[in-house]
Amino acid sequence: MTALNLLYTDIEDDLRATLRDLLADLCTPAAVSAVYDGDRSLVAPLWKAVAADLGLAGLLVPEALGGAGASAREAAVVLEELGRASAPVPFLTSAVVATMLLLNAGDDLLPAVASGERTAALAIPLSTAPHALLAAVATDSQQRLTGVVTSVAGAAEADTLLVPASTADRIALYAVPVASASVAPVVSLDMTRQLADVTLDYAQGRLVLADAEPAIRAALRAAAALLASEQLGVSRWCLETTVAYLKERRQFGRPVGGFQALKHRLADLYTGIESAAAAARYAAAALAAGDLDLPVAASVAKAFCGDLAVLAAEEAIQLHGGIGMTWEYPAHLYLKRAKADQLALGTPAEHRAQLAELVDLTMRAPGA
Amino acid sequence: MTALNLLYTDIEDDLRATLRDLLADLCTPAAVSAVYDGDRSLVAPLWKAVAADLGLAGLLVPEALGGAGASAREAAVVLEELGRASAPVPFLTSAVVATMLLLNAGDDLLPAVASGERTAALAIPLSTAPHALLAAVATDSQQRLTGVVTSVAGAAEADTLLVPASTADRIALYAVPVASASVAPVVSLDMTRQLADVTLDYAQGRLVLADAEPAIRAALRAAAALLASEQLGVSRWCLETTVAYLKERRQFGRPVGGFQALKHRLADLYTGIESAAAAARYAAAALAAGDLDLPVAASVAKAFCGDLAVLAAEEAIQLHGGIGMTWEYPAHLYLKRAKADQLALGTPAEHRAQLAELVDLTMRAPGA
Amino acid sequence: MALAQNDPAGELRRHVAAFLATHDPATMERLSFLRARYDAGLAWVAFPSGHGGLGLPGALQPDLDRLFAEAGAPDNNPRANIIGLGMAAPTILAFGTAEQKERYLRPLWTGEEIWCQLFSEPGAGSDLANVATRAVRDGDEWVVNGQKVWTSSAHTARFAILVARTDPDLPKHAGLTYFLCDMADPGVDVRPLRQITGEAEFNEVFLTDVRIPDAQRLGPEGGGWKVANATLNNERVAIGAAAVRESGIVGLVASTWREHPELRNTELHARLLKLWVEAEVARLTGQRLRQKLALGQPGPEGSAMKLTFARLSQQLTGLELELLGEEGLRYSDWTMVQPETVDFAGHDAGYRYLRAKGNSIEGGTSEILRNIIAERVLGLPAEPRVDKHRPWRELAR
Amino acid sequence: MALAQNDPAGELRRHVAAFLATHDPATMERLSFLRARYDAGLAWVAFPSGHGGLGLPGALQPDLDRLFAEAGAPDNNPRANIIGLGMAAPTILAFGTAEQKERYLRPLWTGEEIWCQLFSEPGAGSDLANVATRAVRDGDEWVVNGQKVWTSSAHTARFAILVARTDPDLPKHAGLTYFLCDMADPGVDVRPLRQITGEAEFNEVFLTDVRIPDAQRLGPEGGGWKVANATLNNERVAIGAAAVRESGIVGLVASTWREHPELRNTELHARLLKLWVEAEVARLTGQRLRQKLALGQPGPEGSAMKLTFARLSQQLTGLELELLGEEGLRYSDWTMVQPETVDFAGHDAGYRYLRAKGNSIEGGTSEILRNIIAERVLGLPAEPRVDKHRPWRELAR
Repeated sequence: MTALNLLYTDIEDDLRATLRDLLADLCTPAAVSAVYDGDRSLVAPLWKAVAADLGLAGLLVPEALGGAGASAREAAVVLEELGRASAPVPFLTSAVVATMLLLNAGDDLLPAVASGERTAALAIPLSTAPHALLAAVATDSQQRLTGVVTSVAGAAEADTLLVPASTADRIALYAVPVASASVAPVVSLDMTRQLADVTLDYAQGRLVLADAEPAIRAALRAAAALLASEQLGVSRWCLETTVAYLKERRQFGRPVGGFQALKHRLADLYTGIESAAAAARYAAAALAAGDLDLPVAASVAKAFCGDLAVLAAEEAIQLHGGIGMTWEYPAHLYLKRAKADQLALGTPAEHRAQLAELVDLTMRAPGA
Repeated sequence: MTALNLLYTDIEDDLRATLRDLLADLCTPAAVSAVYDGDRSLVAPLWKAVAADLGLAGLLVPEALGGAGASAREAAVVLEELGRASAPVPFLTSAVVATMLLLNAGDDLLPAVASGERTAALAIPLSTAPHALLAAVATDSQQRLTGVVTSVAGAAEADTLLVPASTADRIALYAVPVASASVAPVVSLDMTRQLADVTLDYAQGRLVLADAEPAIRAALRAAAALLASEQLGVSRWCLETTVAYLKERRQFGRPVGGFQALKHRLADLYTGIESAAAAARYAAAALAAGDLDLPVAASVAKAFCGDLAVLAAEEAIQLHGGIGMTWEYPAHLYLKRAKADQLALGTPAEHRAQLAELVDLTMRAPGA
Repeated sequence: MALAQNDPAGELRRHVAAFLATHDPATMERLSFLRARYDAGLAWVAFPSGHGGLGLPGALQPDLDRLFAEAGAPDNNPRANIIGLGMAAPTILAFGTAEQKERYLRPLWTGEEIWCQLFSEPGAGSDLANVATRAVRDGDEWVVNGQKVWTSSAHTARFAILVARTDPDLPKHAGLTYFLCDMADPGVDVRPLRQITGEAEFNEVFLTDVRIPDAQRLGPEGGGWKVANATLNNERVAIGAAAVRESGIVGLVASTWREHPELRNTELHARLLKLWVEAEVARLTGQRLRQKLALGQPGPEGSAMKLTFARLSQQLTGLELELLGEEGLRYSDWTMVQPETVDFAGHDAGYRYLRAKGNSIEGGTSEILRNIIAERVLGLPAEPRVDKHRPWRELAR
Repeated sequence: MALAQNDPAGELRRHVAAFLATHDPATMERLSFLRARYDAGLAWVAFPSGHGGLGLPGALQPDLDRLFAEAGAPDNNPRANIIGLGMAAPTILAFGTAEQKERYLRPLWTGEEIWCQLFSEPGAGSDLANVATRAVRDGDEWVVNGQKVWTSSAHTARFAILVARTDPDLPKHAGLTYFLCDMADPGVDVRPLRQITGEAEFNEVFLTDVRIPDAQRLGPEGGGWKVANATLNNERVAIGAAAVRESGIVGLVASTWREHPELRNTELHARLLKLWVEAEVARLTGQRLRQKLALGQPGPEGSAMKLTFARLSQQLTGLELELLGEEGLRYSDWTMVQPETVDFAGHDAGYRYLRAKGNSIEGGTSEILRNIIAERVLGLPAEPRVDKHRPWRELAR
């Protein structure tokens, strides 16, 4: 348990710097805010720049298969930066979840997804925890799929949907072109990861994995482990922005940041964020290393960082005062992202309940 | 729900003033602290002064039966003051719990207990919640009682024990002279309400109530409702003492009480104590009025005030700094009392679980 | 008459009965009825005779309103004029001239004239005394220039209570004056201020050469700080707690729990119960506060009440979203609209969560309220102040 | 040699093997063995040659200790000399003269001489720079008078690190000097200080005309504040986190949960899991901090670590009592004893609960640590200070 490196490597620092520069240029708060009013003109060019130009769509794909051959550690750094910029791109859904499934299946679609040419999404409600009951549509003998999957993230940006479907005794995974499905965007709490309801009506699927449940759970677990890094990025933006604002903002003739009650709350937030960094790094490192402790690491990170990011965003709003409540100032984007991230891929409460099973701290009597 | 008076009446204010004066004279922190080292010379004279001289042993007993004919509201004020002084007297166990049981039974022992001449205690673990499983000893056909009851409060000060004992299909209540029982004092977290283990070995009992369970539960519920007022008194001592200390204590050339982070914590504590006052007063008023809402009122008050008193005592220790950790300074007496009170008569967690049943917020599905 | 003095509730009942005997709400035109009710002293029970009241204890107001409601009488739509009724009216009563009270109080109470509040500025939030909006004397008038923010109802209001700086050479608290500002003045420019929920519940108000007659000054020149504080104290006391168990947000969350067994989880159960207890205790605390106020024991507990209310509304709405899970990820509508009133129950859980964030900022931040409790109630030393005695003009901003 | 430089762990292993080849722990007398180990540079791996070390990375210390433990070698009983090893030694190394290092470090490391710390005073707790203990020069000696408090191991210590005021006419931080004080001096009076648990883990130390040779001054006259801060920084870094999951208090509470199904309750379950997660994250945070330190990236995160440690130990012990219920109402023993070491696991839950209250006070209160983080890490403005530049003598106390 002790050998994993919890720091950032030089390569990871370089990746962060490159991505942060790009996001500072392209992903302005005003452009992000516009997606709430239905102006999604930011999304496609930004995703192209991230996925194809920087090559991050193929981060987790081996070089032999056209990818960058990096690990979950680098993907975590990408998510930190995407969280920090509240960037509305389908990296988690396509470059992590869908890519892991395609890798698992050795599917032919992989190179196109890895290059950023195509974008894929797993058709499952964003709220699904890795250990929860999996939603699956119905299938018939001709691999035609019928059913509704609500609140799917990444579907609106995808050209291929990976759809779990019930067969006789298991869950299979099918690829369905979006053109064969009805994808209805949903007004979402976090419009930077907008959801869609997917309806399939005898849609023709192509079998990707016949026994897909383990792979789907592994992909969701990886996503939960890495979402903790996005939550860390959100938290860092909130702390840094609030500290900077409070150094400038004056009330009662003094910088507000000099008032001790606020200083202590920011110190506590800093303490929480340093802790979140350790949890998120450990989850990413355990995922990258294929460590057996991953289920614990992922649930610990998702539970801790999920609550912490919400706290960070709530403190940012409160300590900004009125300005933090305005549409014009970007703090609201982070509150919405933090709260939605907390609910995504299993709430902290669900992950702690799962930890009770993993570490033998259940409510049940032993042997019950 | 709205008609009950949540303020203090003039009579209650007078009672408080009288008792506070007496406690200031007799119940010094040094004398209280000495009980932890086995010097209990304070206890008997203090109890005589409170019970007999001030007549508080008979507070809840009608005047016709030799008591003061007051209500639970006045008993609550007494407990506030006893909590505030961390006074080691068996008021709750004898003048509330045992007295209510004797009143219920119309027992001949009542006048002696009401006058303070005799002291009684219910032989049940102090930790027992009003709705919990009741401990009961065994009985034989000749009303001889056999069994052990652990962690009984008030037993060491009592001359009569009221002992729940199992009969064929119910729980009966017997009176047993302490001389017939073995009462072994226990080293307790709160030595100002020291516990004892009671062992009965074919002890001859006198039947007080044949079907005693409803009366025992009612007495425990009353005790829980009123213990909230003791917890309020503990909380108020903690806040007032800490505020006074921090106005005097200087560090960095300023009174420590001027540092904003501490001011905000004390403001939050004040807010909590004002809330606790409303909860405790409501529970006392509901008890006094025989209001049907008493079960909710008692559990709300015991849960809220129990946690609040612990917070108040913990903040008092922390904000005093090192001096709060010393044996010499009285703060430790209040931490021990607050923590023991939290565990007494059902923890906050147990009372909240009970509330879930009372207000239809259980984990179970409806109808399950 | 000794009997009447000892039985104000009975006296009130008799007054209402006598009024209703000659004014039938079923047949009278609404506004005529309301005006007559005001003139009969049955508007604000605690206001003096001649200004809509009878000088009876304020605790009787709920009785009064209930008697009229039971008679099927129209009300004055109080939710549309919260600032007017809760803040402007008591301040005008306390500080206004006879002419001002005569002119403003009746149409305010009947709802004919809506009021708003022009206090906060971008540079004067918690530090309200720092207002930079200038009012310069010009004959019998004042000429006002500046920018105000967080103004609810500015787009529907006929008048505003306004604090402006009349002497920048005095220390910050001393150079302020309080005015009654006509919102129809051509120099008043109201712009909606969109907030976190997508709505624009508040406005920014730009004041450009707005002219206010000196007769609309409330209180003395330079006395604005004292008058404004009276207004704010009314605001904080007005935030009462609910009288009925499980009213408000806790009831919404409890209903969700009861109606959706499939969403339950032991951790959320524990958190719900803890908050349920705290909400019930807050309800009791509000009742106790009202009992104190009815006995004329007003205290600064209103600040504590508001602190608790803000914390609970935030924690409960946050919990509700975690309970809802997938449904919590969805939102009703981000379209910008200008609502007339704040309505937590009429929106989805996401809206409630976001809107509740304002509860600890509007009407005095929780941080300011903690300062007030620490200093005024507990008597702890005030913060070191560098800005209290120097001319406002010289302060760094 | 390039190989050795790139493989310090290998180099260390070779040194240890060579030492053990000529020093058999099974046959050597304990003290002789420890002295030889020190002289071989195998005591503190990061200390320089000649002072018990080899100048290798400090991250190798656990390896070094493990190698000796595996060889069955006696250790230096570090728990009996925590102040000496953790605070006095690095400060003497950093600020001591060659003679001082030569005289003190070896017997300190071997445990022949125990050290204690005479910093805190009744009037100088968080505000350490406010110490009033006076040291007055008298020829080649200093004469010290004053009262110290919160001194652990004072009754077993041979020496103390001491901060005293040598010039009251200078501002408070400037008039302090740091000394190495002989606890055998007849003017040193050690009295046990009983605390909340009933024990006397600490002492009060009264200094009456204690004479300290100037050769035992550490650092320059008036330089005591800088030296003392170096000591305190060592203290805070020394409070590390556990390397193994569920070690420490969380493991005790988890065991109680597992072994007592009859005590379980959904609320306590939720709280236990939340704290379990936080304790696991604290463990990882400690690991990450050690990895940073090993790379020479020390930061003020030690303060954050200590904050978390104190909060968790308090919340977990409080929860444990609630879980235990009836058993939590009982206590082991209030008798005053003077323990040699702090041992949470060896006592009952009530003791742990009470003792943990000190975790947020000793070694820098949590409030002071938050100030440090806010000002030194986040760069927020310092508190307004009135006491920094005036002569100490003139300050109100």
